Amino acid sequence: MNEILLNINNLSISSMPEHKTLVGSVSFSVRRGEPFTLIGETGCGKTLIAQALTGVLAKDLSATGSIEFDGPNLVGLSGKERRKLWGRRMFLLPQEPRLALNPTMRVIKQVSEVLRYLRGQQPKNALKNAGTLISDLGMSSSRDGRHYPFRLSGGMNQRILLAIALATPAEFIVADEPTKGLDADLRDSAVRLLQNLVEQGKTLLCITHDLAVARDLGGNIAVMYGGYIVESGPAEKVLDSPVHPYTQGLIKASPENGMEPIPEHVLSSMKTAWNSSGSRQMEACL
Amino acid sequence: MGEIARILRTHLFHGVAVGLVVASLSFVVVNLTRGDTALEIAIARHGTALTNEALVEQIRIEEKLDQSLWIQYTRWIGHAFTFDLGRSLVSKEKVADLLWYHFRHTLVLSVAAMLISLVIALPWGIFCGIFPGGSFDNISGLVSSALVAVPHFVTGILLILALSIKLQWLPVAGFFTSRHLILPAATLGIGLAAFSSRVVATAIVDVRGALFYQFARMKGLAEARVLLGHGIKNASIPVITFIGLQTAHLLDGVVVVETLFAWPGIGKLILDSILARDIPVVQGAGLLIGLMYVAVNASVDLICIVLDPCRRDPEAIR
Amino acid sequence: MKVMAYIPESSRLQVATGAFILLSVALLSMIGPHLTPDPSTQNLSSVFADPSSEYLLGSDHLGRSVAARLVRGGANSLFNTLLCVIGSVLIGVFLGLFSGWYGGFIDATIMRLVDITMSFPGILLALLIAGLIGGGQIAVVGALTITGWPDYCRITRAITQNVKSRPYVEAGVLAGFSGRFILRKYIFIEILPQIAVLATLGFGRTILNISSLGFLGIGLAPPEPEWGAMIAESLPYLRQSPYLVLAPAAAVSITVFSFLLVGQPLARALKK
Amino acid sequence: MNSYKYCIQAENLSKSFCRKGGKKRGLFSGFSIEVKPGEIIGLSGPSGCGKTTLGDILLGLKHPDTGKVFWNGNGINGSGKSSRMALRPYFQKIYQDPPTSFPPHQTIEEALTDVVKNKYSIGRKDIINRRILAAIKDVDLDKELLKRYPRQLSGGEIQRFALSRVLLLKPIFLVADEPTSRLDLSVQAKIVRLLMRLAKERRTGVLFISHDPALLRVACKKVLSFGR
Repeated sequence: MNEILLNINNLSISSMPEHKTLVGSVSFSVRRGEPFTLIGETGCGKTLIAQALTGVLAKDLSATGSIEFDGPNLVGLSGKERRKLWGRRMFLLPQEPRLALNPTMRVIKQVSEVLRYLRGQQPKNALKNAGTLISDLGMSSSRDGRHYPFRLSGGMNQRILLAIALATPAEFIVADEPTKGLDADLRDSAVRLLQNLVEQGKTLLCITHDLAVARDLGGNIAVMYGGYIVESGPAEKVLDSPVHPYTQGLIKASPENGMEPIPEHVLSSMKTAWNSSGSRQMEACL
Repeated sequence: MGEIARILRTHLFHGVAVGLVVASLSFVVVNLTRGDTALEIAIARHGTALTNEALVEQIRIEEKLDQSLWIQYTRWIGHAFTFDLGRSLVSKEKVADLLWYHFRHTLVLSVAAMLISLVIALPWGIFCGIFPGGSFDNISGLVSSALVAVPHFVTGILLILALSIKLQWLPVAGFFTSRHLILPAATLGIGLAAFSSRVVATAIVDVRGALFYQFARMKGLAEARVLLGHGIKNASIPVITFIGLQTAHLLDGVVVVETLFAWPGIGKLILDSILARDIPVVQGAGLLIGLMYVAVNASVDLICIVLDPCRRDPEAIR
Repeated sequence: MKVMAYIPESSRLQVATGAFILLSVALLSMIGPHLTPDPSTQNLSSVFADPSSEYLLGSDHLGRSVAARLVRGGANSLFNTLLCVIGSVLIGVFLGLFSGWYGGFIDATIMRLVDITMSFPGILLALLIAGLIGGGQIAVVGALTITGWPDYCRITRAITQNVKSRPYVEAGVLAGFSGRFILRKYIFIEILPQIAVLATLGFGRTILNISSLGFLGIGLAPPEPEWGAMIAESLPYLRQSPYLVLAPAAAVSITVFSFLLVGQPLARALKK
Repeated sequence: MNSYKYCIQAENLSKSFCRKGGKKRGLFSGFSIEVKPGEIIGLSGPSGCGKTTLGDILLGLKHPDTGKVFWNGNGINGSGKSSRMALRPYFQKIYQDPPTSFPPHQTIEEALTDVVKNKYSIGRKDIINRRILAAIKDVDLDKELLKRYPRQLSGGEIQRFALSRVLLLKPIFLVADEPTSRLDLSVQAKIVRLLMRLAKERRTGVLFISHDPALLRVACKKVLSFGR
């Protein structure tokens, strides 16, 4: 079991018909048991990378370069082989929790289902374990567990998703924008839940536009803009003493640090450097 | 449970409203329009040759047609609520018995048609749903539009031409043996199947494209487990709603098919009684068809409530 | 047209063929009646005649020219369907706008009315009205309009309510736009495409209903030719000359089919 | 506009709404506020605690259960309907979800032209264009974007166009209902700074609604909070 769980080098994603590069050549690696956060604003390509990793990239997009997941390179694998990894080795937490849950099935059953079919537990046993998983996340399994997804709030549905993540044997969890659309206090509890995942021995790759989440999760981070990684390294180092002007601008732009807009010259200089994938059309298209 | 009570209340209200509208409509329309009802009935009973002034007057008094319209109307409404629908002006039979006899035949025909339509539509729809966009899917789209475009009676005629006349397999019309049931039921069934197969296909395509379906795959479940556990139940809700609505619209087709195949159902009864201006039968049959229609709509709503928890709960955050 | 852009490549051909058939049917029923002899003159000497120069498509059991009756029947069906659809659309859209925009009590009453009308089998109502009045154009058109308007009303109400709740309408109100301006600029523009598609499909359904009523003997007052009635008339002669039945049957089916060919892809395109 | 001491005042406003189940739930009561021209007041609180409803009451879109609202000195509740209509365009709002704050089937230029035509009832194209260009220069957007439909623009760009639409109406008071909650950090910083500059320059009173206390501390002089 080698130290590096995931090793990506010069992965690039482009749209098939007109070959527009959406993600330039990106390289980073994730160590087992250590969280990694991909930071970037809308249209920087971070969600595309998450989809490429887990093999759910849209049909009209193509990925090149190498994604070594615990050894083998996933880029060449067929859909069927990629699917074997789902739930068993890796797991993608989607953005909208309520839409990701089956509207006509009680939430506790959607958790116990994984225990039954992936961990081979008996139905009664699986239900009991699912109940404990849900109550560990601060919900009452008897009352909330029996509800349907539409009866639960956004935050509660998200906890069900995390319970499912814990239920799966997968060791590598990709969380796509876990704090999107959440209030300040709900955001803190969501981050605590992610930390809970890491403590349970899962390796977490978090995709977010929220700097505070990166700081709280720790581990390594990579800052992306216009489909390229502009800076990466340990969370404290990058956030406290950023090297790249864009990262500095991004940090100063958050309300806690005075909310200074990123100076125009910083953005324009980066755009000229990667004119093939200027952020202009990407910002509009996402 | 509040939701179910509310549904029952609204449909009960519809039932009463439909009943009243049918009764009053046929009453008002007949009496206000041309022709003297008593004369029409005399002709219907004894043929034009024997009808003379005295006979018409005798019928008018006998059937109390001379009383003011308002009294006749209230008398009928009063009876309707006590389920005494009066007697047919033409054959003097009790309307209730007439209705029951004809209703049973329509029931047999409708059930047979529903079964045939399901037998055709479900496999066809499911296949198109699982392999969307393929050549089979496009062709069956056109075929189903064609079948929908062809009126019931034309399908019936084509079947008669093919099966009864050319191949001599089946009797043309009438109601004696079960073999007589095949043609009318098939005619109705094909018409229904055309549309429901498309609904089944779209329902499956929508469900398999939904985010929760993709997520179920991501959980590591095998495709069969995902289809059974998550697909079927969610796809069945729109299908059952449509099939329910379709049973309601079945009544429209029944009238036409029963006339074409001389099938002694409720549709044929109401048509003949309208042409013979036999008001009590028209009112009775209209009332029954209206209430059947409402009953089917109500049961469809209830089935949907049971199947779709989201509708069962008014507080649901859509 | 702009809408064509929305339709995917594959069904563009389908819409084109549908539209072509429709145009030819409409053209035929407009010009036809003038070219063919009078449809109701009987000529008992040449009964069941084969197609010839005099009778383009042969003659029926009373020696009347089938071609003339087909074309005149087409004109009748299309014209009356047009009346029904226009009537249903006007009533439906007007009441739908009213109940969608004002809501509250008005909305509740209109919706009750819609529910009652919709909880009624269409043909039965048409049968009752048309049958008891003894058929005739007004009765048939009236009956089918009464059963037709609720669909348009519900769609219009749904769109009006949806658009009314959107921020740009409130921003318009704050900027001082009048209710009429908002209705015209924001709501009508969303309603028209939906209503157009619904009307296309509704057209096909109404032709079906008219010919069914004709078949049941309650259509336009005979001897005015009508496809459904023609089928019913020549049914007894099905064995010896099935052609007399098949011609009007084909006419109805093809016309309705072409409406579906045009309507269904448009409906799918709008759903996206 | 005669510049009254406060662009908007409201005394002990209260509002409750009844849920489908008929239970009445109080949102807020005894709430008072005064906003001077050019001043930005913050309003924070968890989602669903009635912040938007209060904004609508101040703009006369909804009626309070108790309490009165004064626009530039004259009351707008109850009988004051005529004065409210006259002052209507001076009290504006920008929205949380930029893509739906502009009609989808019109280009931005057409939408802004409607606003100018309606407010100043001018017909001449050149005068209208001049005003629109001036307004979009204030929010530093270039005129090529005017030809685009809302779906072809990013959230940040549409929100700035919404601001330019408000500027065209020369508002006295503006409710900013979570204007940047759906935008990225850098875009949010740009828009909030822009809003602060315009409020000071145009002496417009602003009620800034947000669930992010840190944002309000930077943007607003005073922050009121709706806690449940």
